[in-house]
Amino acid sequence: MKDTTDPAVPIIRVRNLRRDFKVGARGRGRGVLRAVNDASFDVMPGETLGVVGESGSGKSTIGRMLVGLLPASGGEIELFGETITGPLGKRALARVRHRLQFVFQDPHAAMNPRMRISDIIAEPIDIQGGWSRKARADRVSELLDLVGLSAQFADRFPHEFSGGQRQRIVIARALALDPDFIVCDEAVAALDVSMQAQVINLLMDLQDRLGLSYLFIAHDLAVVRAVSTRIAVLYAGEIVELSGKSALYEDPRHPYTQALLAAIPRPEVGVRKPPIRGEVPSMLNRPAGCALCPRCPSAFDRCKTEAPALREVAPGHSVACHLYDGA
Amino acid sequence: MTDATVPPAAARAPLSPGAARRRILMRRLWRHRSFRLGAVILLVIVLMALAAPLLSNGEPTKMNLRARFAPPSADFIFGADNFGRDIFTRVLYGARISLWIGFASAMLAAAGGALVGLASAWYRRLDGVIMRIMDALLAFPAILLAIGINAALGPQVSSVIIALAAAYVPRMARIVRAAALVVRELDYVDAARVSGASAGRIIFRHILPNCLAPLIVSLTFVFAYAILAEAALSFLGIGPPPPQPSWGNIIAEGRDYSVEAWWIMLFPGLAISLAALGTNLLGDGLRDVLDPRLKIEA
Amino acid sequence: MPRLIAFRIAQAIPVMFVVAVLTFLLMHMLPGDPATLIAGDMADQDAIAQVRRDLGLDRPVLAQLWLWITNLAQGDFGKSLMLNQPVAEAVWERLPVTLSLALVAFVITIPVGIVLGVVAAVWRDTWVDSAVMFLALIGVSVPNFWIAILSVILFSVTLGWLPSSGYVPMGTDFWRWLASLIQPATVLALFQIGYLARMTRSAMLDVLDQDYIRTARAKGVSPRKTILKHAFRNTLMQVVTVSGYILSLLIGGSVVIEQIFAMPGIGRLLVQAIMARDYPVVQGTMLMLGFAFVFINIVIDLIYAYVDPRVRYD
Amino acid sequence: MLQVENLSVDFRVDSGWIRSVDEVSFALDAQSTLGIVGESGSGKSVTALSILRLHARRNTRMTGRIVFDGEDLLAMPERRLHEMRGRDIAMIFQDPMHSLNPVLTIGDQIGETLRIHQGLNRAAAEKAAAGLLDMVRIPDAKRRVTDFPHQLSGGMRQRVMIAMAIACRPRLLIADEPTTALDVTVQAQILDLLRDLREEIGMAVILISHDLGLVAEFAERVLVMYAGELVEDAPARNIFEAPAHPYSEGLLKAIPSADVDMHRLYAIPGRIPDPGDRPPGCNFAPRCALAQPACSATPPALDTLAPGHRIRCPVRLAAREPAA
Repeated sequence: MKDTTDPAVPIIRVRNLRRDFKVGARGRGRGVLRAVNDASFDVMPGETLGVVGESGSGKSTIGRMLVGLLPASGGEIELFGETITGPLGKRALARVRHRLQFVFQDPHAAMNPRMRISDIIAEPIDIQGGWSRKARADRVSELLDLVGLSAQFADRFPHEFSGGQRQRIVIARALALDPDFIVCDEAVAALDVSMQAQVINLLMDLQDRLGLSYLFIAHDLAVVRAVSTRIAVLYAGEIVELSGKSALYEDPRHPYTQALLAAIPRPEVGVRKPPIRGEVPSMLNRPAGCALCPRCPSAFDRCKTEAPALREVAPGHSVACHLYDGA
Repeated sequence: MTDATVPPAAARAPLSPGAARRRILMRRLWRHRSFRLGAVILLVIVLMALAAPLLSNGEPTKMNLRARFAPPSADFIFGADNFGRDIFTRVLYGARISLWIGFASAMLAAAGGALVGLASAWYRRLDGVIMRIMDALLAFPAILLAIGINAALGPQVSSVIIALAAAYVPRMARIVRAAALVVRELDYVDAARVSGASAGRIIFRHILPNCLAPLIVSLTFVFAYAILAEAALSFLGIGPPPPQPSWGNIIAEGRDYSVEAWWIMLFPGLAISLAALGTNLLGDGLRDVLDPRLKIEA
Repeated sequence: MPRLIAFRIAQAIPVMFVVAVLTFLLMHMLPGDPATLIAGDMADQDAIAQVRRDLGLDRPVLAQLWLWITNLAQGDFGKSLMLNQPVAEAVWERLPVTLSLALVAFVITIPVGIVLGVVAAVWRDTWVDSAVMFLALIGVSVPNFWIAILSVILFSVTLGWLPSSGYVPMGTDFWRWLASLIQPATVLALFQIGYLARMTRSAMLDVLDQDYIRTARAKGVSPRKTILKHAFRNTLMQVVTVSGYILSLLIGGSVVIEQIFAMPGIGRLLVQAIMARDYPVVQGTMLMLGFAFVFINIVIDLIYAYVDPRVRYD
Repeated sequence: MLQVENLSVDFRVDSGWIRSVDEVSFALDAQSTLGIVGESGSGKSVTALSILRLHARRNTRMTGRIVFDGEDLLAMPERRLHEMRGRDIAMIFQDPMHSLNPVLTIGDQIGETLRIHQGLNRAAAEKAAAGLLDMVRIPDAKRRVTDFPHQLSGGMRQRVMIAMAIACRPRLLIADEPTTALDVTVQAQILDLLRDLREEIGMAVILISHDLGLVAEFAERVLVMYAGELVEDAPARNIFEAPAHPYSEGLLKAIPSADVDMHRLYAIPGRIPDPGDRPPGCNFAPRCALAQPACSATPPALDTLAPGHRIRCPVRLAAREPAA
């Protein structure tokens, strides 16, 4: 199947993706929270699309919808040519499931504490079925080796490993069926700096060796810069800027992206710009205009009433902001 | 990439990891004072119940009119009752019935509660209906529900077991459901879902094994409650029918003579207390070691 | 708040319905034919058939269920066979006895249980903790009917301090009412005191482990005030949630205690009815008690919503 | 003003005692800022909590001296310590959600500090609380005093924690990972606020964080901790421009940057040793590129590299000696 992948055709196509959550305790008013609104993007073979945003930006929700952990409320997701949203989505997902995987944030919660490492890594194999014992055991050793762990760990239990080692095991499990696309949801956020670098390097090595594509979700802009080819910046459930890596960091257009970059603590001593004010609003009562408007230093009248659409301002660089409407 | 060193914790354990894990757990349990005391008490009671024919005269229902109301002595160490039956023998044989009822109803309640709780936690659509039914059952104090069910089924050992089990199913179900709701949100369940695992695999391989700690802890507490409840039911005359001895009905029979022949009711009462005490101690130890966050509730 | 009350009541209706159906089903699992029982040993076939028709037992189960529910909706809980009296009336007459007993026990349980639990938690791992927890353990391990008998032998028979049986209505004489209740209520409370003390201790230890306790210490709040103000209030929150369960256990336990102290309450009625196979009374009593607990739980929920700011505001 | 001398902290575990902080010494001048950096298990938070003796008394053993204004905090009777906590030394924590009491209003919680230390009555304390909320830039402060913690956002809660801490204008504020649970933009706001308040009140601040960039931006001096030990103590500028300890150096290189493209990150090999299983010599030796046989044999001492710059690395110390 892998051979059929055309480098110019996206393996993932997302169009107008939307996700609503019902919120509110029972016996009180219920509201609808739009966690993801009108998101559209592609992922090309072999690339890493970084998705950055603060808490509540909807970044994890997108990742979960892509692998079928959450149903979409609207819009379309196409994986390897199969549309997994809509009435026939379940069947379609079953056909491409072996080509998708997910790596979680918390390596402590990502493994069943009562299972051996070999059974954890081989779980996708066991679910798929049809493997001989020998083939299964060989594959487990091969996978452990691939992520830089000794094959003698196979019989151990998760609690015997450190955070960095656990994350390697989680990655090994994700690779079990030789997928083409992996969603990494804050995959290094829970790790210490020295472990974080090891795991990032591992992910990038694996990408080079196996031709993987990643959707790399993170809140840390520096980490995203290190791993991504292209980057989508999310704010309040919407993609506000989507561009190639260098353009985004060297020439950020959206006021929110600019604020995020300015907020990163840096050792340089000197006068800093005052940080952007306010916090991410509750998406329960989404304002009519641009979601950033109440916090935005450049907001003008139109921002209050009209939500900006994502449009291309330079080749491969799109921004959702009224400042660039003239351009 | 040179992370491939053997972790020190494992390096020190010469056994296979699974066995080592169990051994560590057992060692921690055994170091727990209450667990140790409770285990010893229960073990002694169970062994005595099993060895009843060897330790006593072996005839719990044999009457001996000459020995009526015999006080505790060398011949009758716990005394004799109004029919001259040996109380010691009756208490030992009563232990068999009382412990069996407690054990069987606790196990049944745990199994039923686990199934209901897991179903409720996994199939969210069923949750509302199941939990309303459980709420309705919980509306009755366990002893009342047991009385009602037992009244309906008639006075036999099996109906006491069913009645007590049914009375504790909703409580067990709530505990399992609460634990399962936490586990189902964990990443390893999502990992299994991403790989296309069936509901059965997720529930029985991932969720159930990780809900066992609260289940086992509440199982012990329910065992203690069930022993007490069985005694209360027997005392009210709706337990296992006489002349078969159970701890509760020995007390009930001795009640009329409680002032003159106090020994009839004193010793079975002590036996109940000791059995419940042992179980509760055991449960406290299990809770502290297996599931320290669990509140005492069952 | 009014919205919450309305919601909780609305939520209780299906539960009450299920309670009604359950009690109905319970009585339909009965071995033997109620009609034969009711008509008596001497009755001939015609008489039995007549009874069956009268009770509607010849109709399909669903029709009977419907009849049972519609009767209930009109406040008709059926008629007692042994007392020749409507069930609702029989229960109503005996309610004050059971309620008095359970409430006095409740009033004893709550403060004693909480204080013991807090004391044990504060002096954690000292001899105070061990002693209190040992007492609590005894409380949850000793059968209360057995303690009741021992207590009667000691306080009533030997010392003659308290009446050994009977119940004096509050209206007759408050002090004699209290004297008649103090022994049974205390015995009844023992188990719950042990339960509550154990529960309070673990809740308190849990709270003392929380970050906000560390915050309080960091700003110089004295240990006494940390416990009384910061820890105790949060512990109380958890205690409120089990208080309904405790009241329910107390009412359940009163069935047994009423037997021993010969108190004419609902529990005694229930046991008598079971012995006499007076099924309408068994059914009706169970049902009314079930409804009572649904009601208690609503009240507890509302109290909880009132004391916990996280629920009170939104 | 603050002098920590040979502070060691041990915790009781199943199998005995485990050393969490090992012979840490440092000093802090009035009105200065100090950062403590380290990965998890480095002992940085434990050190911070030791200053106010906030560990659970059972299962903890502390030795050494912590001298504040001439008094040893570790030897002080509890009662005297209560007077100092919140008045002279205040502390804020990582998780503002759980660090505030859920059942008390924020006005009550802030006012409590003033009621304890300045004897204000309830009404006056509440009023002062509103002023403090204003000071930490919470809009509409007067109305907010009656709110409960759950009604506030994460950033607002941390502001409340800060208001509580500065209520008595302490001379030292200890901030333990104060922004770790917050978003980047909110983190920047909180740091800004801390900086301004520090100047306004003239207090010294100890900032504990795993984020080197954050500490460097905020603090004048930085302590780097590894496996319970202090490995480097230097002015912030030195740590960034010329880190001397191999661990500090590796840590700095391992952090990805948002300002340049890197294809591969530098990764320190291996992992942090378990506290119960530390190597006999230098804790970092098994992971260190510079390690020599002597490093694994004897634990190195902390020594002066240059004025105001101490490191625990004999290799680097030896290399620099001729120059000095």
